[in-house]
Amino acid sequence: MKRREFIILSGVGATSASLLSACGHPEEKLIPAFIPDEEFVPGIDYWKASTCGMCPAGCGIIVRTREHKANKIEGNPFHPVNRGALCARGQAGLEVLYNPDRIKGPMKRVGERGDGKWEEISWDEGIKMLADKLREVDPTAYNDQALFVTTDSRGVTAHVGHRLMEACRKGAYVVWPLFNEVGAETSYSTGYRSATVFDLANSTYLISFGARFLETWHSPVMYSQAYGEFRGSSGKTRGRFIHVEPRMSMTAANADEWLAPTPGTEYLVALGLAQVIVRENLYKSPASAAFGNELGEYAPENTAAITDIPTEKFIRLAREFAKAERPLAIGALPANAMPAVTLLNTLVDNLNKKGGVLLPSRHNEYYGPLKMLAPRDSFMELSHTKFAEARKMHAWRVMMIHRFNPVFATPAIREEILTIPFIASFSTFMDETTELADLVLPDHSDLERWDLKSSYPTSGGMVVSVTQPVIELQCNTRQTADVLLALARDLGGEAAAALPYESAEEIVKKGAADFAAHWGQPDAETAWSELAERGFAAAVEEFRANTYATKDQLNTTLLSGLQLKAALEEDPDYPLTALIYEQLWQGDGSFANLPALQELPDPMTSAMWGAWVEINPQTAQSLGLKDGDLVDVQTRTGAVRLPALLYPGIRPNVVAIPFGQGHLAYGRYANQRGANPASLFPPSQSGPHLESTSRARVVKAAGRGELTRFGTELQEQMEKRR
Amino acid sequence: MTEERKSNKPRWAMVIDLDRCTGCEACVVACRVENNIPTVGPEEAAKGRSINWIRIERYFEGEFPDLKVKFMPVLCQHCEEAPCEPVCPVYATYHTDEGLNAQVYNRCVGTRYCANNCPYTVRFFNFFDPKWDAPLDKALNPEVSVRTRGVMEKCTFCIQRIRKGEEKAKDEGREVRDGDVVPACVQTCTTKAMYFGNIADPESEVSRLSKSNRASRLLEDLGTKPKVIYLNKGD
Amino acid sequence: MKRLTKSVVVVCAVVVIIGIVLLRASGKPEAPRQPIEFDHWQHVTKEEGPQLECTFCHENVDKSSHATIPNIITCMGCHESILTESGEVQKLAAFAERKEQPPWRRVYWHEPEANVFYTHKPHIRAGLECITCHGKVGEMHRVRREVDQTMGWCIDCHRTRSVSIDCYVCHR
Amino acid sequence: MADAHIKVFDTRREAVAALHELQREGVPDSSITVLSSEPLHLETLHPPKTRIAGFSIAGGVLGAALAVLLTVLTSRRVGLVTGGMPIVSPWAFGIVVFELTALGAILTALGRMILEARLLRRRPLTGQEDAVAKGKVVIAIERAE
Amino acid sequence: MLELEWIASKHAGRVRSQDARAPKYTMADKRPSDSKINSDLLAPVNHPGWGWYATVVVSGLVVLAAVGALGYQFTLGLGVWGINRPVFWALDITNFVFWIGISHAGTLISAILRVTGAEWRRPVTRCAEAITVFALMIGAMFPIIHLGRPWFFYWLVPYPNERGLWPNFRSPLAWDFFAINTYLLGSIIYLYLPLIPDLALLRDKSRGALRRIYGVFSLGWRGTQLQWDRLERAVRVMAVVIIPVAVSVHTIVSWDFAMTIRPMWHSTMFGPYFVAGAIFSGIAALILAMAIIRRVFHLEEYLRPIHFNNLGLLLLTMSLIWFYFTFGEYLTSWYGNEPEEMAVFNSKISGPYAPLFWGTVVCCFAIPAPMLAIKRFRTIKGTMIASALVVIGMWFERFLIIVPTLTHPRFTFNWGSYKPTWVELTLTAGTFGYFVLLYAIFTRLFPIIAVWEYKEGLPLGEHGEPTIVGTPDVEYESA
Repeated sequence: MKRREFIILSGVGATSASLLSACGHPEEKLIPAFIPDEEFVPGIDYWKASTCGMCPAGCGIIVRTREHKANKIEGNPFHPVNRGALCARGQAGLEVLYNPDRIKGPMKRVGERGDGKWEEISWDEGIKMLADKLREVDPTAYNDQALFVTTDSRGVTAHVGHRLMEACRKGAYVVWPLFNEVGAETSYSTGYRSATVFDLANSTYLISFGARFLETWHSPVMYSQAYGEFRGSSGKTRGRFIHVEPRMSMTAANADEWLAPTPGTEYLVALGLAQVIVRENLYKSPASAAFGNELGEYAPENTAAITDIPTEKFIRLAREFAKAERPLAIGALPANAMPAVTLLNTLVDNLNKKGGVLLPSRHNEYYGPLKMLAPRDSFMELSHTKFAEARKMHAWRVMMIHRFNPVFATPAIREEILTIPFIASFSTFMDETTELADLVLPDHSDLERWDLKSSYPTSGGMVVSVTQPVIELQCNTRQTADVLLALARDLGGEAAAALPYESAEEIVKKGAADFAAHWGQPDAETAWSELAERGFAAAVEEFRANTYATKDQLNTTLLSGLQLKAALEEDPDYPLTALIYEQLWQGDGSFANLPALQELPDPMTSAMWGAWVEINPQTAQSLGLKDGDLVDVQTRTGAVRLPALLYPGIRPNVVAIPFGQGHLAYGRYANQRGANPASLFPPSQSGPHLESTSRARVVKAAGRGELTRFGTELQEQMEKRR
Repeated sequence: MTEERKSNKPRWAMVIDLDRCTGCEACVVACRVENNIPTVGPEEAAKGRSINWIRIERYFEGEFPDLKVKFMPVLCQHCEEAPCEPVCPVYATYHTDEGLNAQVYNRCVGTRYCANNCPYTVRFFNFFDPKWDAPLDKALNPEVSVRTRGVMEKCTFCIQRIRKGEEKAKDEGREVRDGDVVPACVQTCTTKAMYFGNIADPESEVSRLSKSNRASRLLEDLGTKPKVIYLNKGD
Repeated sequence: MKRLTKSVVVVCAVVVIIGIVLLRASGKPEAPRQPIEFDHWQHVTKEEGPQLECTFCHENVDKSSHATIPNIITCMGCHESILTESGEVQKLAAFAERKEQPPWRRVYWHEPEANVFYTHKPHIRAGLECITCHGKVGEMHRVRREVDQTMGWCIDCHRTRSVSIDCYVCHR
Repeated sequence: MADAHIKVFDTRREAVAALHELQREGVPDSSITVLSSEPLHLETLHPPKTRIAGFSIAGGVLGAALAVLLTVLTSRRVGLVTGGMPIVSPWAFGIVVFELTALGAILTALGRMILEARLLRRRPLTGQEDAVAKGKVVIAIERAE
Repeated sequence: MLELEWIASKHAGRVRSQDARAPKYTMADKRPSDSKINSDLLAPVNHPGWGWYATVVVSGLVVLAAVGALGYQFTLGLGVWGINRPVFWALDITNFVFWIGISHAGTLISAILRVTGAEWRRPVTRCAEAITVFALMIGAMFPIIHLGRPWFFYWLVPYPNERGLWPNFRSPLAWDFFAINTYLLGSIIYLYLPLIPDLALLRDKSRGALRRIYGVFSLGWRGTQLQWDRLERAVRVMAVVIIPVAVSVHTIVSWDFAMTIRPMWHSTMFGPYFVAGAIFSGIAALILAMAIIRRVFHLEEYLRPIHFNNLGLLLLTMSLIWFYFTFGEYLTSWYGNEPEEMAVFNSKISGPYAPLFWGTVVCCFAIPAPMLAIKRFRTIKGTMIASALVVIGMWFERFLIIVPTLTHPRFTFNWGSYKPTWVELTLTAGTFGYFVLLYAIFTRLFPIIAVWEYKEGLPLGEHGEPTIVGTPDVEYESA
């Protein structure tokens, strides 16, 4: 079968001189991965363009293969998002493909849920099984009975998934937002899922409110490159960068000035700055004058005590910001706090200006009739509280989980999930949720599958990137979209009608054709071959005008729902504040099974192979803690036991825990490593969500924890400094 | 002793702009993947035996809240007067005509003397045989040796990529020019903070940058003449 | 007396050690038995034969690091029609039928622990004859390793042709 | 030594006395052999001049020469690539030269001593070893016929 | 008879002058009978006693354990040691330096004593030279053991090979190779030469196969005055040559460190510093060995307080010199106050290594120096205690020279720490076991006190009458 397939595929795509020179390897041809045997030359590298699936940013990659083995991933030098660069996560992509703990084929549960007894089954069997369960869904029932949960709101899966769920009545297509998606819709978003672009590269003064754009925010590689230019590109003055965050993240570490307010009061800092700007008439947009009153209460004099940022600092920064040539404010704050950031940008009037905030127009239209990007209304967004509530009203009978691991993200809802009679998992790995599944239909890895997605838009325009197989299948897996199509065929009726495709590949090609047509490239064939070979297609963006023209609008949309308060009310038993944060290296925990990332020293702490609690040396001293001591971090919701890590880059009386470790499954590299801080927080907060904060206390536990560092213990260095 | 050196050969050098480096460590992983660097696992890592040919050194200055951080990517500096070279009793580490500080794995007997004499601590030792859980070994780069136990290893400036670049130049019948050779770390750098090229060629980007007033080298006073040039933070 | 026996023992030990060393050196089979008795002589030298160039079959020698053993498709290109009745060719056909490559056995290679990264390309560019390193394969019936490709052998050639003997030329 | 006359003395004193007596009687030193279990340091019986010291110096010189050959010449001859770094460095090589010089001196001294002391020669022992071992002194006189 | 009397009396004067030469260190004025000396000094060889067997068994077991550990290490790799990055050297090199240091006991000391003609050396020299050879053998093992790929150790040897490769004589390790081998060879010869007459003695006192073997090694020694003369000359030449070699060996060992550019290694005075330390520890080891031998083999009459007293004084001197060097070394680091140096310095003075450091100072100076300075404590027991302390102290001193520097590279980010594993500890124990074992075997095969040298130092005391053997006619001739 493979050989034949090779030959068919080899027709697709031609070699490209341009990309050749880019790779800088003369004898290497950039061609589709599957080389027909008569063309295949051992000892020669073949490069294949695709898209990185390690985060939603959608960077373009080229994969080096030789003798039918992929041995390196590099950034696609022509891809507008990453222009050849690639982050640590993307570089480790091969360890997903070749991970020893991948699920080798479809399986069904034998024995009790979660006791890990499985029986290998055929694909037809598996699909049949799931189809039957879906048939059981009772159309007359009052509400949803089937549920398709994914983190993937775009691309083929979304397209097929939500259509299928629509078709089989009473089905819901659910997107569970990842860290990375959070804050993607700032309060600018106007109905469609259109992410805002921030023109970092050209701005000269940047204030970031907890937006870790160098690590995890939106499109880290794109913004990293922008940061590079922001710092010093020829003919531009070195930009100044202020970062506001209670814990010094890597992004904060690169700031010229780091402000560490009380956790949860970042927006007050923003408003304080705004107030100063208004009262000193430093604003640029005429409409801003009348803010005086609304902002009055947020005057730094009032907020300084809460935010713990000295007033004069407010005033200084406000002036610098307002007087800067091209100021820009970005933020990753809870939705109700984001307006504060927006306000700053509005005051300095940088909307759709060079080095300002760029609002792309509604680009879901670009997809033409295919609607590759599932429109917002066609699926519901679910967070952890919502899930619990929804569970109460919906009698869900079938749950399908794809590329998401809610049981790890929110251990608290494990029971809720267990009440669902039938769970089918499409996971590539045996994660905590899949362990509870009744049926496992493993998906391809990103280097084996077909997809067409919009990457995170760039200041240049929006980009559609193609994901295509770079290598033969490693296991007996099947792309979820294909499974769903098969499912539709099996169900027949509406479902079949709604999804008249053979395969994901076909959808991708059709989507590409539509996209091309939309941008005046009628010849689908050439359009596709270009796309397949370059790995992406770019569309020039036209940015729309400022949505916030008048003061009233601002008034209503922005300042409503803000009130002056500290983030968390005092709690005598729990004097400290605990917060969790996402690392670039562990993500939402789905990279904990990649040894390369496990052994990658965290740049701030240089710790690896585990989790830890970051404590300010002063706080540690007052608690009598030494670096590496085992401590219990307790909140009203739960407790975790981790080694303490004395970290000078965090507010006193605040402790921070990286998210992503503490798996209870998920393969040899991730399992039983560190602890999962999610349990510290009520379901409403925890999991891959905006960094949660909670009142906490730290109790010294017996013994010393396993705190492995690549670099020297910070303590020694601090001693040296003294 | 340098006057004996052949002039026509390139002198490979690297420039790292500390103002752009964010410490994102993409280079570290890129290097690991490109050069078949094994992950030693938690137990060995805890013993301080993990291998990173390039690493991000992080230094704190000051105390909360006025805390400053300095990131410094450190790899083999490929010193012109490398302290590690003369101490090797078997010429396993030596200077090539291209000014690279070579480490020949199958000549190395593992005295570890070179590592002790390296002021930058960029040399790594294989305490055990490396192992990759199948099928992770499929991702090994066929252009790079897998080092056995008992030998030293370190950054090679991606010698395999240098050779490829030179091959390309030969094929096109010309001298190697800027951009022909791009080590994995430089290729992936997310902020374009790293540059690589022939410092003997006055037109090359690296020699241009190496003349910048921000340019400095690590432990210059030791007289090791490193060929990795750092551009200090500007403002 | 005692000394005599002692010396005898020593001599024996030395002999054994040398023997082991030699055995390890010649660990590779001289002329491995191939799945199909392919006869180079017939293809290359024989007057009434096709008298093929080496590169006719080993086509990638100037592109790749490997000279590459020809794909069975190449073989069948001719043997679809030629000498179809010969037993060996029928073996070949059988392989082709099963869409398999014959499991040819290598005659020249470096052990991985030698860390050698040999590429044919530059040597072809330098205008080396195949026979310099592989012997008169064309005159052999079953290919036999004639040249003992030790490191010394490589280095001598590099020295005489004043090619760099930098370790990094071959080892990485 | 059929025609040797052998006397065994209990004490050195007697032996010494007897020896002098013999010398007085004009028995040539060359025909007198005095065996003892310890050096007697006889002022009268002078052994011929030794050249051990001289030889060991010569040996040292030889060792040095060899060392220079070994280090400098071979290193040049093998000519490994060092990218212009020195392959021969006098200071460092001097150390090797020094060691081999000493080695040469030691070995030649040993050899010369064995030679001059007429060791390693298959020759019938006088049969008085036990006496010597007991600490007695044996004086043997070879008849000068 | 009368004649002989007459001859004797006639030459009495000269004989008396020879008497005058007799030193006072040996056992008093009265000379014991040769048979007594022989039986005393050959006692260990003939009937060692149960203590000897016990020692052999115990030390043998320790050695076996070490061999096991070694096999484990060779099969799995150096990872079984505690070494890591940046501490690439630890106990392996510590033991190397320590044992090479111990090896300076014999050859150097006995050579110096010989050259200076110190009469009291006589019962001491062989103990010392034996120590040298064995300590050296043990020390020289480590450069091989500690290799990542020990089976390729011969690549350090310059031998023409097919690969056209050659060792790098610029490397201090290559210097080590030459220095240690020279010293080892020299020491063995230097031990062997004075052994020849005793071998002959053993030959004559033993029967059968043993006699033949001793015969072979005694090179047909007869004891002619010519042979005595040549032997003593050769030994003197050796002594002169071996002294600079011995000095060079430990200097080069120190250069393994001094040639690097590591803080607190890169020191010009490391050469003399190490040599002093070596002699220091060597003497201590010698005193210990002598004391034990004395007790075990009942050689009280031969190894007398005076020897321990003199060696004790030497030890005192070396202790002072060692302290002087150490002080100078650390003072310069401290005064220079370079951050990199201070990092290492502090870690020793006040940091994690402080206990070891101060322990070392106490063991090598604070206790021994005053103890040895006071005559009342310079007894056998006293010197023994001091020596034991010194040996321990010097081992830790070696450790302290190596590890703290390695744990503190120039960039603080790379600072490390070191904890030995059971393998390293077993190997270390093994070296001591091996030393004891070798030494015990040596005492079983050869007289540990040079019989002839001892006798040479005795006064020509008078006793017994001459018994005339041989053909009577000769008798009448001379009559």
